[in-house]
Amino acid sequence: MTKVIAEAKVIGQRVLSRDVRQIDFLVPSIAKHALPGQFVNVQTSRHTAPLLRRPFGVANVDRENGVLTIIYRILGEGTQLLAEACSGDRVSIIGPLGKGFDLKAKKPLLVGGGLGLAPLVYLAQCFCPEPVSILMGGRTETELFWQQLFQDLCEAIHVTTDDGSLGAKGTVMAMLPELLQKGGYDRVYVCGPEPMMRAVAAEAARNGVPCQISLEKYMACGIGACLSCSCGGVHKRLKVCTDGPVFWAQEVTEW
Amino acid sequence: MTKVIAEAKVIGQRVLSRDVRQIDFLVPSIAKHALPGQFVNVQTSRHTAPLLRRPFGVANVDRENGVLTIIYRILGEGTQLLAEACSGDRVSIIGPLGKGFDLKAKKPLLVGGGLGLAPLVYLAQCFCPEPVSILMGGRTETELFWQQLFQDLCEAIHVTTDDGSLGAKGTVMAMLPELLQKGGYDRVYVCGPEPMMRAVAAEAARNGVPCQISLEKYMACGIGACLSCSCGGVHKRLKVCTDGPVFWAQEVTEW
Amino acid sequence: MVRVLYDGRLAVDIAGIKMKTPVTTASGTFGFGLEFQDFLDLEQVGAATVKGTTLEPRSGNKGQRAVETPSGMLNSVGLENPGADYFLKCTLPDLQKLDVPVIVNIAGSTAEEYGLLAKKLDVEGVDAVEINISCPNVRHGGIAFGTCPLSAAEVVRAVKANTSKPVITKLSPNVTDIVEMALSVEEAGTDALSLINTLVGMKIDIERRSPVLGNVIGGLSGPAVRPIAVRMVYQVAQRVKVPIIGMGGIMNADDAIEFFLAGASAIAVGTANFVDPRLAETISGGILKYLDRHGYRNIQEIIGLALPR
Amino acid sequence: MVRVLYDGRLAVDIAGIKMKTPVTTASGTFGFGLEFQDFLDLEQVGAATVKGTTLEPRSGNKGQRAVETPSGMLNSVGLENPGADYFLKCTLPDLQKLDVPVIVNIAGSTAEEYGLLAKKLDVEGVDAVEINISCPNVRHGGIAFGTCPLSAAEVVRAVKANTSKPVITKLSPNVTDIVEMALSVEEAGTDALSLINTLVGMKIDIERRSPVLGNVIGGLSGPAVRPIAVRMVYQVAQRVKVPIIGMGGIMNADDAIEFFLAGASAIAVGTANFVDPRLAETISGGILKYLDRHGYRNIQEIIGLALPR
Ligand SMILES: Cc1cc2nc3c(=O)[nH]c(=O)nc-3n(C[C@H](O)[C@H](O)[C@H](O)COP(=O)(O)OP(=O)(O)OC[C@H]3O[C@@H](n4cnc5c(N)ncnc54)[C@H](O)[C@@H]3O)c2cc1C
Ligand SMILES: Cc1cc2nc3c(=O)[nH]c(=O)nc-3n(C[C@H](O)[C@H](O)[C@H](O)COP(=O)(O)OP(=O)(O)OC[C@H]3O[C@@H](n4cnc5c(N)ncnc54)[C@H](O)[C@@H]3O)c2cc1C
Ligand SMILES: Cc1cc2nc3c(=O)[nH]c(=O)nc-3n(C[C@H](O)[C@H](O)[C@H](O)COP(=O)(O)O)c2cc1C
Ligand SMILES: Cc1cc2nc3c(=O)[nH]c(=O)nc-3n(C[C@H](O)[C@H](O)[C@H](O)COP(=O)(O)O)c2cc1C
Ligand code: FES
Ligand code: FES
Repeated sequence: MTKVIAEAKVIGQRVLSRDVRQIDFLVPSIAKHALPGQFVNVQTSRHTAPLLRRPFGVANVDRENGVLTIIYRILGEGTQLLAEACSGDRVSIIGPLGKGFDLKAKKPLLVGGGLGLAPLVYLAQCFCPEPVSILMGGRTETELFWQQLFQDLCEAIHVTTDDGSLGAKGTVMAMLPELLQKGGYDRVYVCGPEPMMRAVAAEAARNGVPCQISLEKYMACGIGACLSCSCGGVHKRLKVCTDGPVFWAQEVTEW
Repeated sequence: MTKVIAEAKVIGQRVLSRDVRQIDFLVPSIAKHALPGQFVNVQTSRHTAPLLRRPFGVANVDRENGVLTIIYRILGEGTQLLAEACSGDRVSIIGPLGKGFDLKAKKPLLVGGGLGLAPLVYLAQCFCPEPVSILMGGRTETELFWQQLFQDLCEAIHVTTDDGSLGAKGTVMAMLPELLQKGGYDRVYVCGPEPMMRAVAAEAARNGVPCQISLEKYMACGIGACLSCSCGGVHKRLKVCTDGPVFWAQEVTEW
Repeated sequence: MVRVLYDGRLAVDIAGIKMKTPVTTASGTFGFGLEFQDFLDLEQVGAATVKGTTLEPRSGNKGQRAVETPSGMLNSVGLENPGADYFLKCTLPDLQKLDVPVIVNIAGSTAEEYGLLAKKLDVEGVDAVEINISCPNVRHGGIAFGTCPLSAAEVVRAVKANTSKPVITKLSPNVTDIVEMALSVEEAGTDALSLINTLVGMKIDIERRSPVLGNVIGGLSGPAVRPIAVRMVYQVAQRVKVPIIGMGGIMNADDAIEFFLAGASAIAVGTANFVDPRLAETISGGILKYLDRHGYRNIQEIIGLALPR
Repeated sequence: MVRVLYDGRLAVDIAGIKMKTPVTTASGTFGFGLEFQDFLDLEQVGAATVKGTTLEPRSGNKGQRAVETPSGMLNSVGLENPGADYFLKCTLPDLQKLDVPVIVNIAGSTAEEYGLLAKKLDVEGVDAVEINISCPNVRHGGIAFGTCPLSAAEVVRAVKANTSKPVITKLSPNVTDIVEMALSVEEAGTDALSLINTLVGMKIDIERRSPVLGNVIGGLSGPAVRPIAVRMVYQVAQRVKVPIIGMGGIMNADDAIEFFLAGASAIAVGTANFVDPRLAETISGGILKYLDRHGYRNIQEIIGLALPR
């Protein structure tokens, strides 16, 4: 799958919550190849500050129309600039990057939290019409929009919030053991904060269910050249940007 | 005259030629005090690159409506960003800065070239309805728009171009001696490239006509704090940003 | 403009200089302070460090003196200033009317000259002197005092011997070992350190095929150098006992806090004054908000927090 | 993608390394070159300088290894690499298939180690070695070789004695006197110089109140440092006879030209590879345009044009 650098055209920007946005790019050369779990590296400024590209998981793809979607939280300068992009603006994007999720599950359970849910949207989409379940963890009910995004893609949506304002109270771990015991899942895919991924991977292992995790490391190049993102693997050092970001949980020895 | 820092609102942007633009800011706190020859210091980016503000002469002011106009050439990053500003955008401006032109002329001759013509628009405006003449030098006829800008403000417009494509052929010096001898002017105001200002000031001196020049030096602060812009004066070192940019020609000994 | 009520939470004492807030101004970027009065209340600044003063008036360098670079700028003003006598006669009286400590940045080309200057400035109204040692040492073939621990110490001793005021030594970052420099001037008796001064850089105009600055080389400042400045403060703070005034690319309260965490007891705003002339005043409010958000009672509690324990 | 026909106008010979264009890549920012093949034609690059190689495999530093700073970035990869044997067995064969000179950047912790490494790499397919002397010298308490003229020279001699290839020495900018360093390694026999390596910097996370990088300090690169790099090339070019490969913040052809005018005979693209992975190829076209616009016949004609005559 060749990586390309392309001038994408912004064709739409949606406000999903106070600080979360969805942006749609017209960029057929990347959209036609991008797989769930892969990411793109986006240039947010033509000036020297911000300097580096910003990586974002592919949140959806419309191959036919050449559209690639990302969902992002406004955190700092780069994402702020992205939020100011208007329809018609050109943005330089490199992609598709990295290795995506294994798609050979029969009954997958998706687990995610925060912006880790973004790549799971595309993953869920790819499993359709297979029955997909998702378990979402959040801090409060404010990020309801995720439910809407997964609504038509999943047969079951389980929600936990730290304060119990929506779904079960607690982290995803409040529901996961029961789901894994009773659900008959043959794969767990988790993307979210590191502690969540560790806990989920451990629980999946206890239940003998193969688990894939999607790591997030600070990246300078995104194409395997700088070694900013490396982590320890069973057989060798791994680069999150090219060997991942998706790994089998047991592949990675040191995050 | 207090200097202020204000969030100006862009209310219009006009394309005057391929690389020259006019931008109108709604910024009453500065517009109400700005005098011809003064300048403003404009922040072109909220990021660290470009870092410094960019200085521009006040090209016009509509006091009543609080509008301040600048005319600028797109040269580098800062002016490129300015050219991308849309109506409604907010831009931080410091002004009015520096000392403007002496306005006590009865029969003034304005001489300018390139973007040096920008502050002369406002100067001509302030003399109205006194009869003002202008002598404009240019490289080719491409910058015709200046004539339109001065049309209603001047009783006589003299033009020279290097290639003779418009008006007399040559620099402004091709016409200036005759104008000064026959025109009965009691003041010359010149703003343009340094060689032009030197030649004009010398010719004015020969004819015994007091002459004001408007210097352009690289400025870091614009408010007299950094000494980036200093030049030699008869009695003491001068700062172009606070003692100028307008000086009597004989005040400055070393540009 | 928001006036901050400091209520003592930001107060610091830098070697006897009592500041309401640890936010000061960097020499050469704040004129004599008075230039900023349209934009801020000078009394809300911790101290006004005025521009580099020499014994005799200097007209500075010829040609272009400043140019922007990526997230920074180069300057080669060349210490233009009206001389110490003029400063004492014409500027100091105006500054004295204000309730703000005045720090005078001094420069010379021999240790004796620094000493004479210090003596001349040992007057009421001057609250401290800051030694700019990044000047060429004429005695030693133009090598800057600031890059040799021994000659730097010599300057410090000459100044200490000639003043009753607190002495701050401002270190040049253009050295292999900043800690060695700091230890040397501490040993020589400096009461505080300022770091960093500018890094030597240059820019070439590719159309004219020659250096942009009349002086060829200039001093690099601004956010571009901040990582270097923070590193130097962090290294020096672990080794010296005297307080550090940190500077280099501070553009906002967050940047300032980085320096406090690295071990600075006060900070100075430099190049950023050109971008936002109110900053030296408004940044204090941002620091207070940070203290509040993290539950710190005062600025002292965060100084050096990022240092190894 | 625009393919540039070089027709010899950009050709340079750097100490025997024949390059079609003076545009090379900076070690550590270009992987082994092969990573960039989706974006550019490696044969259109002057030379591929591959990442820092050590005798034994190294796993590098723990924790966060990179972070952006104003117009720059800090990295503390810590020389992660699979070791020289792996390089020779698995990577070099692929590189050899291409018509591009390969420069191997080497690092060690004793002069002998550099020598052993140079000997091991003295094989067909390796066109030159570039000595990274910015590594801690374990013998001398961790002081970097790169900041001491004598130990740097010792490393150069050890390498020269063990290889038949041209030797490039890459200087660290973290020194008081870059000219002294350059003269010392020239004297020791280096065939060319690369400058500059990264400046030591750090960043503190003010929310976590600790250094961002796992290694605390890191190397600053990118456009922020360009003024320092240009200055160093300009100073060194006036004093040495060996050719200089200039680097530090080059983002486009104009930046590259600044280095040629300052006296560099070739340049390297570093951090900019991350922003535009095609740059190391496309920048040559921009240089040709400049030559045309100013009527120069070839790149040689502009080397050092901004130096004092
Ligand atoms: C493979 C991958 C996929 C990602 N997918 C998404 C996604 O789908 N949606 C989303 O909102 N975010 C995603 N992120 C995180 C996203 O890259 C950062 O939020 C973004 O770069 C912040 O940029 P900024 O300029 O706004 O913030 P900054 O001010 O630069 O930094 C804010 C925070 O973001 C982190 N960050 C900044 N730059 C990078 C970088 N280049 N690599 C990694 N972390 C960085 C910083 O460490 C810091 O904590 C992903 C990161 C990686 C590595
Ligand atoms: C008092 C004064 C009034 C001016 N009035 C006008 C005007 O009315 N219209 C107009 O088009 N231009 C005017 N200029 C020039 C204008 O400031 C520059 O064209 C502008 O700053 C270029 O910015 P940039 O980022 O586009 O270009 P850059 O890439 O920064 O530089 C392009 C060129 O502009 C010069 N320049 C850049 N920054 C400054 C600065 N801060 N001060 C002085 N020169 C600079 C540089 O030396 C360079 O040659 C004036 C300059 C001064 C000092
Ligand atoms: C225009 C200018 C003039 C300066 N003049 C002096 C000076 O006279 N004496 C001095 O010690 N430092 C001088 N400096 C250095 C600053 O005080 C400060 O140390 C440096 O700029 C780093 O801080 P900054 O990045 O916030 O600007 C000057 C800096 C600038 C930009
Ligand atoms: C991520 C990264 C890794 C680097 N690794 C090495 C290295 O292994 N050996 C070396 O000599 N220089 C290394 N460098 C320094 C670069 O080769 C170059 O000298 C420096 O980055 C300045 O150029 P730039 O500003 O264009 O990046 C590295 C730089 C970066 C950014
Ligand atoms: S981000 Fe550069 S190797 Fe992964
Ligand atoms: S621009 Fe700073 S003093 Fe004039």
